[in-house]
Amino acid sequence: MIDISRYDSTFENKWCPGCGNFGILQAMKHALSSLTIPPEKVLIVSGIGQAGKTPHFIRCNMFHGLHGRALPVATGAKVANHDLTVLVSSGDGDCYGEGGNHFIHAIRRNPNITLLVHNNQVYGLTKGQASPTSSIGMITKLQPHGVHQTPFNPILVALSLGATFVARGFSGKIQQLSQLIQQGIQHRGFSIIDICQPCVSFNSINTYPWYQKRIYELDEATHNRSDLKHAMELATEWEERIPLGIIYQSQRPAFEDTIDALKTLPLVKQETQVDQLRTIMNNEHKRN
Amino acid sequence: MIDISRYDSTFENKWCPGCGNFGILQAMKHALSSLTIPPEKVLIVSGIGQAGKTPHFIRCNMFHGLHGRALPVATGAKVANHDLTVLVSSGDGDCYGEGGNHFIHAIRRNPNITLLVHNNQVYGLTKGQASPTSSIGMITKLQPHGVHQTPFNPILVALSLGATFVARGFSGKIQQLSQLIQQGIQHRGFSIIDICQPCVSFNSINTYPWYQKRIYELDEATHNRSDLKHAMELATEWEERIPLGIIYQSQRPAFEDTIDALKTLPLVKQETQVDQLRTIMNNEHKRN
Amino acid sequence: MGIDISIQIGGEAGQGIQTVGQLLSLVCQKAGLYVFAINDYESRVRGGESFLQLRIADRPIDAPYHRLHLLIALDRKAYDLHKSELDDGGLVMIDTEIGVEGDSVFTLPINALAKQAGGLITANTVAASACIGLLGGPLTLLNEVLEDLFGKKEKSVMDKNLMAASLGFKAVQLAKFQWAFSWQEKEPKGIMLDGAQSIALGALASDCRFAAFYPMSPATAIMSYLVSYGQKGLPVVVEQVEDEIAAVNMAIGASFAGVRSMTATSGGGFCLMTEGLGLAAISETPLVIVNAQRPGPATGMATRTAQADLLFAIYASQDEFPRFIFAPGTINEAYDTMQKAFLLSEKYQVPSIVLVDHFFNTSLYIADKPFQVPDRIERFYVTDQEISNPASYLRFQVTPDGISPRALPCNGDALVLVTGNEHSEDGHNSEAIDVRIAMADKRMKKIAAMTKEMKPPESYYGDAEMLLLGWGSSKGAIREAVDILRKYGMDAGCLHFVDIWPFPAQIVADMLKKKKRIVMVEGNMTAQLGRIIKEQTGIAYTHTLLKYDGRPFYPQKIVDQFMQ
Amino acid sequence: MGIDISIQIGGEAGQGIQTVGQLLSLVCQKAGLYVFAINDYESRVRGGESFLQLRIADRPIDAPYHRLHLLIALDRKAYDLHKSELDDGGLVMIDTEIGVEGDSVFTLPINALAKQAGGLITANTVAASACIGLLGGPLTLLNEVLEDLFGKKEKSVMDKNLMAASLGFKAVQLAKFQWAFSWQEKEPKGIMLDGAQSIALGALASDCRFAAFYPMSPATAIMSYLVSYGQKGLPVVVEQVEDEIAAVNMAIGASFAGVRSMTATSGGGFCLMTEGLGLAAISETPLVIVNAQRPGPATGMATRTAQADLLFAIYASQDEFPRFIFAPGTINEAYDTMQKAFLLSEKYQVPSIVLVDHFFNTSLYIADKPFQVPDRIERFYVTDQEISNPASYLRFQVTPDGISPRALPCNGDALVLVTGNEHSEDGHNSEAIDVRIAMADKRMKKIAAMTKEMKPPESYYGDAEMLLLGWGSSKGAIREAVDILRKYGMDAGCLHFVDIWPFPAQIVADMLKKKKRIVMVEGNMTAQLGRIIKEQTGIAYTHTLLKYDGRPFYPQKIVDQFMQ
Ligand SMILES: Cc1ncc(C[n+]2csc(CCOP(=O)(O)OP(=O)(O)O)c2C)c(N)n1
Ligand SMILES: Cc1ncc(C[n+]2csc(CCOP(=O)(O)OP(=O)(O)O)c2C)c(N)n1
Ligand code: SF4
Ligand code: SF4
Ligand SMILES: [Mg+2]
Ligand SMILES: [Mg+2]
Repeated sequence: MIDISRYDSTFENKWCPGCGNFGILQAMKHALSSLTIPPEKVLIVSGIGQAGKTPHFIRCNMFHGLHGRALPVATGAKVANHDLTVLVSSGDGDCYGEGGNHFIHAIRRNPNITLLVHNNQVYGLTKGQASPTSSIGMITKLQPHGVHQTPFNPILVALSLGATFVARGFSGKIQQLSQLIQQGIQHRGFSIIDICQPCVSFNSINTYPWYQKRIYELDEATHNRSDLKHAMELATEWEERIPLGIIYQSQRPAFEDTIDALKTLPLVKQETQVDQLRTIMNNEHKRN
Repeated sequence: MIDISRYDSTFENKWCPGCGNFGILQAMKHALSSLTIPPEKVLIVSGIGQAGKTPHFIRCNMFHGLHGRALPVATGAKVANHDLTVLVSSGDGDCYGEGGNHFIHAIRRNPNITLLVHNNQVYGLTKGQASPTSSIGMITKLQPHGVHQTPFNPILVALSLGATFVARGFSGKIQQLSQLIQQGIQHRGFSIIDICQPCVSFNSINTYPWYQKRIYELDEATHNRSDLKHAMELATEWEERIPLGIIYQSQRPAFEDTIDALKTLPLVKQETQVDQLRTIMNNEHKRN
Repeated sequence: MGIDISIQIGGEAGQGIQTVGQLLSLVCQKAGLYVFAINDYESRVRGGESFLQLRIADRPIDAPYHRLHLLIALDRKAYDLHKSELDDGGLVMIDTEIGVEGDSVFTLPINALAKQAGGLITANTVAASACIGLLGGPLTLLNEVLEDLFGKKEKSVMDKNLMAASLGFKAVQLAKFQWAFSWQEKEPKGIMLDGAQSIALGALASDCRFAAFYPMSPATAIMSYLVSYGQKGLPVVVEQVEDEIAAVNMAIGASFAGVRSMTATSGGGFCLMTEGLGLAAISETPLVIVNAQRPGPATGMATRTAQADLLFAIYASQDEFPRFIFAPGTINEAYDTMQKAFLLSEKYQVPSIVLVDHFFNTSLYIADKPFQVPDRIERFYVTDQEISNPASYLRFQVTPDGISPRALPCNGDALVLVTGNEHSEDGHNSEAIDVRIAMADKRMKKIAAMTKEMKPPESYYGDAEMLLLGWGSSKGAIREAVDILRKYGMDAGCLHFVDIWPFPAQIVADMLKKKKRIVMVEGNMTAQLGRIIKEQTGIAYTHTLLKYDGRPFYPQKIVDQFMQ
Repeated sequence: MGIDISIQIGGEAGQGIQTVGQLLSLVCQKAGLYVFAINDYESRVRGGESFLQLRIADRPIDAPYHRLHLLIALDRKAYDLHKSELDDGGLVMIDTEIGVEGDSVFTLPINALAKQAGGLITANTVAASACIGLLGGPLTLLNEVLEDLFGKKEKSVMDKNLMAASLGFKAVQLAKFQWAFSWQEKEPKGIMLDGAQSIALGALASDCRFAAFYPMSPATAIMSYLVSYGQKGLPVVVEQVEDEIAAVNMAIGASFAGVRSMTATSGGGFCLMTEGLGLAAISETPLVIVNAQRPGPATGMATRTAQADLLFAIYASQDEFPRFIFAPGTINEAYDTMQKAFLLSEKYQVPSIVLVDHFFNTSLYIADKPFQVPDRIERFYVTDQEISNPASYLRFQVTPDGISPRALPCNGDALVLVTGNEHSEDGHNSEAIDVRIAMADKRMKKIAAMTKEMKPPESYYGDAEMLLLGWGSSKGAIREAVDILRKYGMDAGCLHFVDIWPFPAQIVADMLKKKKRIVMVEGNMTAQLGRIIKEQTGIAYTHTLLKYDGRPFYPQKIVDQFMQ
């Protein structure tokens, strides 16, 4: 356990008072401190959005990149140095909208990264447009007739793509969320934590009380995490009940584990193979 | 029934002899002729790849656009003129790789378009790299250790996104494929037909015999298309048995049906609202 | 010198800056004054420091003022941050509760008066009314504005606001403000809009029927206006899509099928559209892209302004093709330019890019000309009747001017074949040498006629020996700087570019010949327009006056820099 | 005049063009001759018309020849298409079965001989061997090459091929070929590689450890080589990803974490990377992007060549930032340039873009210098020991030269904070005016030192009164054109640019002063380099010699156009 204040950033927090993001931030700090991963071993990668600002507010290494593109950056960093604990802070627009393609393929690739999606079902930073997870009928300035598109179900989609760790948290349940983040970090492979996060400024549907009425925690004792079919059923719960916890977990080689060159030291720590390079160049001479 | 030769293109076909694409082409012509949709009412949109060349080889309107971007083009064209029957010819790389994000969101948007994915589980035109649907272990020049990523399961992903018409065809079963295309066109909403298509030049795993051994047709009489759970089970069949047919179908408003401005004539046929525009400009004066 | 007063309202995001600004500007507009306002805020939703600077004058103004005559500080921070910007004799109006004192501080129990009027919510009305009072304005006009805004709501709302207005007004009766002036009853000078709105209205007046977008500041507001005007019975569909790549391709699809289409974005989104730009070009599909610039690189500063994407816009996308690039400087120009962009894009079957910026989109202007709607929209496509043999229609027929008659799909017997690959006249892919050359030549051939469509830069004292050159949103500031310089006795003038590409090289060369000083005034670090001029005309600018701090140009600051 | 022979093998894709070409070029290389080959094929997998043109000479050559001395027609179509390109006295070698007759036709029962040797599969060996025979070459060398290629396979394979070689050789014993020459035993002049390979080797010699890519012609081959060399025990990871956006961002992520990283693509893919390019720039993360150009716009011609993305590369991405742009002209230059691109990208913490093209990537060259591997790779980051106080490490510290000491994450106590937004020295977002100006200035300040790193254009008879100017892959053709022009008695020379951006303006201006004719020889329609020179130096080119048909430059054709 590391003193949690070591993760405190001195940078001014810019979220709205009451925003669900504060709970997520707290859970992240708690999880890292519980796992005793010091700030310098952690890299938080994010895209653009309110969620994307997260790494400014927690003291770790940070790469705050482009809107929608956190996952490729995170994957590249992890390949280069797998000693890093890599977390990704993304928004529902960032991860399922602009970054949808990377979400799909990161799941297929299964890098050893933990993805936290701050899912407030709205575009927060750009002031309230519908996001891929907005409910049908949600009215915004840009969607005055209400949203018509079927909401993106990240849990179900992740399962359908063969994700190895799929969980849901709630920013109002910091303790449980911290547990999920810890288990996500410990999972060898890509861990996805979709987090219900009330946006007090732009989402008047999915509010704290709305969630409080619906959420329930999966019983760790009875819930069989490796049952994909059941997980898919749980994934469809939403309007009435919202399950929290690790919905599904399985094992297959993480991306880094499939790469020969990473079997020993992290890529960044390996020696330059000058002799090997010379051999290659000379062989080219001989081959010819 | 329109004479099928009316769909014949005089442009030289550039596919390899024996390519599965020929069967798909034949099925498309057959389907259009059976539904008596004349060439001038049809628009075929495609991306880049061998599949993307399809509209050159069938006499209809054609928009052969960018790699991965056929679906947005098709959606735009359909919104502009919903009198057009819009088909999309795409490849597995085109649709699930480069174009993955559009695939996801087209499903959510549900435009009245029929998508044919020529799924040869390889990048054909660029000469044999792995595609998102390549089997684990498939060896290529660029994947000499074999593919490690979990193959993209288009049927399951489509179902998890709320797709309203999900089918699988086989380019070797032209008659059935034509039926699927016809039903896809008649379906009001986004119809997805993933087509098993042998690539004789670059895919030595998923060959005609490989498919022949595994495919079976869903029994139209007994298969309940509206059973999503069952559909999801069918979607996971692959290595042993591969179901062909309409795996799932449901109804919700098509994209165009949710738009007030499209209730009457196609957008392109409507009059310019000069008076209305003047009123708006004058109101601005008054409002101020 | 007439009336020229700058009033700044500063405070946290969410404190009511906009409301005070709106009340004041509407009153002034009603009084027949010119108003101009800029909005300054951080990329966050709550908190931070924002301000609105309202400038009021009796002559057209399109630029902010570098000093403040009145600062309405809604919190202490606003006072601390901006007090140094006060002009001699300027006042700070601030709530007594905040406890600031000083010579130029005018305290007022704003919140207390608001409570008296019926609730804290009316504090903005108190502040606005006090401000009108200080300016010597009539309370009646404010009451009218309140009536316009709240007339349709519950009566109590209206009553409280009227009460607040009256209390605020009375509270300053004895106060003295050096810039108070006598208000005359005049007609409004024109409608009051922000830049984004003028772009949206221009698009609608072009009969734009489809817009696809992905939200991005400062472009989203354009789409927001399109959506709300679209509700008023217009045949226009606006769709928010998954990313900018979808946006540009969807717009191309709709345009291909025959409706005028557009998208709007900012830098990063424009990057993602560059491949689509090339697709529009080779498929010769009309397309209008609005790039609302903000500082970069990458995400840069999301709520700040810049003019640094000009060269990128000119050269974006692989290989070469003709395109139009416009950069309007006022809302009337923007309204007209959008129509020109749509018209020419369709006439020449090339993409049009309209460059605006954060400053332009978010500033409030008075339109000095009414927004006219044409009786008829000229369209540029052919029907079967106009094609000699629809069965053998060639979408990319080689013609003397490079423009091929464009048929629409599903509009007759002619089949329309289009590809993003190089192609022969019939639209099928072709890699043949002669075909490639013919098609490349055909596309580039359009440039000659396109160049003739380009309006020369607008000259203001263009005969002067020293010229300031600018483009886009800095127009108002540069012209005003010229006025000041001339008052100082300098022989200065300016040229302002709206129609930038294809570059009207000959005309510009003539206008620049034998100038003593050519000063590029641009919102970037490398004088992008200056570099184009050099490359296109061989004439080198002599000085630069560049700004890349994310903030707009101020006339007097241009002058001061110029004098150095 | 020495040896200079062009041999073209034409036929359908899949007919063995590559094999014949490979056998011939290996034999010639072994004989100490220079060889150069271009590959011409359609964007399809089977069928269509392809050819390989092999040029053999006794002096270095890096360009194809405009006429054919020997045409090996593998089918009738190849004969019909190319017979007109035969030089006076040139021969067509064609299978008797095809039934073509004529003066310059030399028929040979290729397939029959192959069957005799043991199977149709040896037809390519028959053809190659006959060709060697016609050229007066020794059969022994071909046998050696066959041994190199098939020595490790079943003995029967080898035997059949040796037999085929002998049959083919005998069959032409009596034939006369005007360009036959006497072969001397010499050492190979150097290794034989295609352009893509030299790029890959250059990357590896730079200790590039991560490459992410999405397949796109003609860039894929680079990745293909990286993958196969990577297998040989190098610490390099090459990942095929979902799209080009992922590719560039993944490379940035890996580079941020400390390994040298790259990606390679072509036009459309480069478009999709432009946003990432800006991210690398503002986050000051080293990054190498290879853009292997092909004709556009959009998909254009996937298997053809062009040099039309130069201006796009210079101005790609919103706002302004320094970048390096290189365009090597030979494989030795490419090998060296990749190392320079990596080194400077890391040294200055700016992106490097390397422009090659289809012609370069797919052509076969002889390297005239060996590929040296440095003893040590110079790296440019700091560790805790070198930072005075790691706890307060500032990633974007403002320094006199604009380069901030770069620490790596997870490499000590220093935390590394990076963002694609504008930021203060500590890496946190900032929108403050002074911070913005300081950071923008800091980035741009690097340009001065970067410019000094730029090698001047290579001059070849640079004192001549007429200069041809080019960049990238046309180097060989232009130099050869100069040779021819000089033989014609003209005072011609050339300058070839590899290091293009930041533009070494002063040096170039000096080199171009008082030239009578400055002729831009470029693979585009608007003389992009010429326009840069004009903008940067004020010196205007006088003529252009532009090619945009998707095919490479031929020296004699440059000369012919020049003479007009
Ligand atoms: C390429 C690009 N497109 C658009 C934007 C504008 N943008 C910034 S944040 C954002 C969406 C934010 O929504 P979400 O990801 O849900 O995050 P939240 O703010 O809700 O946490 C958008 C569209 C951008 N920065 N870059
Ligand atoms: C932006 C972009 N990236 C890459 C390419 C190169 N490219 C052309 S086709 C293709 C993949 C083809 O695979 P698939 O979509 O499965 O179609 P197939 O050829 O197998 O039918 C690729 C990567 C391109 N044209 N554009
Ligand atoms: S806008 Fe919503 S998501 Fe963003 S900080 Fe405010 S409450 Fe949080
Ligand atoms: S490469 Fe494969 S997919 Fe392409 S045409 Fe040939 S067989 Fe068909
Ligand atoms: Mg969100
Ligand atoms: Mg494929």
